[in-house]
Amino acid sequence: MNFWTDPIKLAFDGLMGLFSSWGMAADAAAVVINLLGIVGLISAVMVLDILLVWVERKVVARFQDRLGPNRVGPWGILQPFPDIIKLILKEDITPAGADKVAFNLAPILSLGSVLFLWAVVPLAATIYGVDLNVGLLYLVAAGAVGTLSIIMAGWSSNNKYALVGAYRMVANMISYEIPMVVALLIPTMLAGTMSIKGISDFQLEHGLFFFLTPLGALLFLISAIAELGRSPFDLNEGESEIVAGFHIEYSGMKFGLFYAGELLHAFTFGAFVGVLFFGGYAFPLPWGATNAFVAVFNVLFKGMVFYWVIMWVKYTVPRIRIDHMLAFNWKFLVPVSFTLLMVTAIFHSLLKDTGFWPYTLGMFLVNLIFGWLLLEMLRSRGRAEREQAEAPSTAAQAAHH
Amino acid sequence: MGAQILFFLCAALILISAIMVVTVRNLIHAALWLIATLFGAALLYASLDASFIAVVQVVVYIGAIAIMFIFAVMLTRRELLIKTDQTNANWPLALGLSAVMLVALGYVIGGFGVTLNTTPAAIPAGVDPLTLLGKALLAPEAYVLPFEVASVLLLAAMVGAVYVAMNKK
Amino acid sequence: MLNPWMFVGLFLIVGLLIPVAAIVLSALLAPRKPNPIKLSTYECGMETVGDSWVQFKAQYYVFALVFLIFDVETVFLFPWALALNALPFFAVVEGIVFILILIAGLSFAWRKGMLEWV
Amino acid sequence: MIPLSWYLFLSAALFCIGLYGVLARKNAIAILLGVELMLNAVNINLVAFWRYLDPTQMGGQVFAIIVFAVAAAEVAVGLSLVISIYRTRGTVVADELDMMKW
Repeated sequence: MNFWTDPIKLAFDGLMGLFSSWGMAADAAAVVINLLGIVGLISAVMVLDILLVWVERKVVARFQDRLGPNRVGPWGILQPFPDIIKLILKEDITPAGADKVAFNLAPILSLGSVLFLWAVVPLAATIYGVDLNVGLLYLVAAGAVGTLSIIMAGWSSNNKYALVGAYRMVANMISYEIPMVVALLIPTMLAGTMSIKGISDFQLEHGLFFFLTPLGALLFLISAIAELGRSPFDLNEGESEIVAGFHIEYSGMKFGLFYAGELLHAFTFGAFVGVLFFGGYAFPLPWGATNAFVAVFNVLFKGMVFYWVIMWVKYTVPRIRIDHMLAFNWKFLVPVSFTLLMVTAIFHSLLKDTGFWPYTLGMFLVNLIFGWLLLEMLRSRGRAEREQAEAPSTAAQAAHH
Repeated sequence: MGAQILFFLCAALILISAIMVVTVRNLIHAALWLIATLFGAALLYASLDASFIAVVQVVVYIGAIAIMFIFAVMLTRRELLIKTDQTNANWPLALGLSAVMLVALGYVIGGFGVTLNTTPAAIPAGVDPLTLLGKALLAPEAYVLPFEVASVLLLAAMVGAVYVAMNKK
Repeated sequence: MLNPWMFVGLFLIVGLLIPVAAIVLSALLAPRKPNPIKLSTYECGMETVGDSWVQFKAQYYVFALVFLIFDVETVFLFPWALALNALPFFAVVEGIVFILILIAGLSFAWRKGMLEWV
Repeated sequence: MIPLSWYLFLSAALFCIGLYGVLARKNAIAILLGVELMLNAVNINLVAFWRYLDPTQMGGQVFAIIVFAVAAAEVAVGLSLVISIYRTRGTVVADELDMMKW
């Protein structure tokens, strides 16, 4: 048992020895140690979350050609701490006519639903909360709790803007849940397991899933962005129409919880893209397979990369209208995702026994052809629509002359 | 001992929130209490090693069905503004009937006596119920027909529901 | 080791307690001076008219309905995807039949104009 | 350990609470909430029997899954009916829907 490969086991054994020397029963000691581990993991995630506030502000500033926070500490990295102190010290206002219990429960569930996800993230071969055999569905279930928290927040605020914002957000989240679940079905099928750690380990031997299903990875990323309610899918906070959306009535720490939850959610989905499609903890640095610390670095690094991609999209693309948002999902992403699932299932079953290279290349090629056909279809469809739209006007012009 | 405490906590959560579902006046609150009931049931399934059923309970019931209920309550909001009783005139009769039903069911279950197992059956080593479930759902000699029929049922439900909900006079 | 679901249960409890702790801390430290204007609903400085139970578009409900059906069906596909490697090619066909029935439902909804935001 | 009969008692109690909700509630949506409780009681039974009798026979879980599908279908159709009735009659009180008396 080596410190570099399995520090958790070492700590566990050390604490176990300590507790049993105090005369604690083995079962109780195991529960206490696990509890300590959970508190440690969640605290680490919350510290990461605080850092993300700074990252987000700094990156958006660069996108918009500003400097961003630069006063508190080097590069303004300590800026989140005064922010937190401010949030804690701010008066917390519960509007008159609000449904108190639901109003207070909503931000708790909102941040909680994101924290729950970290129970199943495999940070290293030996560092993970729990290896659930239904890990991917657990991810979807935590998302369901998040949806619930939003509708609770919108309804309990007793504010029309909040309610409309919540409806939009919920319509968005539930719609894009379908392509996301289908995108999750593809790694399940390829690896033959729903356990996230199992999928991570599987890629160690059989190559990155990105090469087997690049379109699946793209699909997951798009639906994750939509699920997060980030631009271009941020209809819940149209400043000109419904002000801040479902959390308009929240102030102080409760608003802070929604905000922290949103940032952490984005990073967590970034980490999931890395874990599910980009080789988990053993890529890009291959020592991650044996060295737990490198593995954690790998996971967080990929999480940051995809978090950056999500931010890049957010600060580049304008907001789309709700009918476009729903049409894009139901008329494009859902049919495409199901077709992709069927194609992947057929070719996976046909090719899986042909050896590593034919299988990988075949799957990649199938995805390329599928993507090309899709683009061609879109192009011809777009051309047809454009011609239809332009035809009457040219006719009218001809009549005019 | 720990398992029993867990069971009683789950049972208390399920039953208390179920009673709230059928008695509380505000229907949104009733839907939220329903979510608590369903979550308690999910905990129970997890404690019974039925992982898949437990997560599906959360995904389907809390993530979809409860949301549908909340949407439907909001659509028919006028009823919510009525501050009168939410129970109809027959409620004592309903209460009596339910109580009789409970006693009868309790009598029947108590009558089973020793024929019921007192401990869960052992899951053989190396057997993953999840994989078994997948195989059972797809094996022609097992449940492939119910699996496909469920799909047709849902299709029919969607067609019917859409037809009813969309009909514009 | 602990039963995985016991671990998840502990995780859920701790994961909820941390936001609760943040709110409690804020409640202890923050000032509290409510007045009627401060507690009024924020609607861009306008007087709030009526309650917030505005009748919303039935279209939200229709999308929720389509979502409900699709959610249930896609969740059922998980056991299929899971067991696919251990089963003959026939299982793939069964799954595809299932998905095609699903797509038939989607195209029906599309044809009926349910997926339009009117 | 927990005997199987405890689960059965729990599910019976849940079923009866749901039954009360179905019989006593005025609002059609509340009646559907009661039906959900009853369906859940059934599921608790199915899963408990699966676990206590033979976990290698997946019948219990498969039936539970079918119950999920039925519950979803019931909610979809039931709530659509309620909303349709609300649109035409302006009420969701089940007692007032007495047009088909004869």
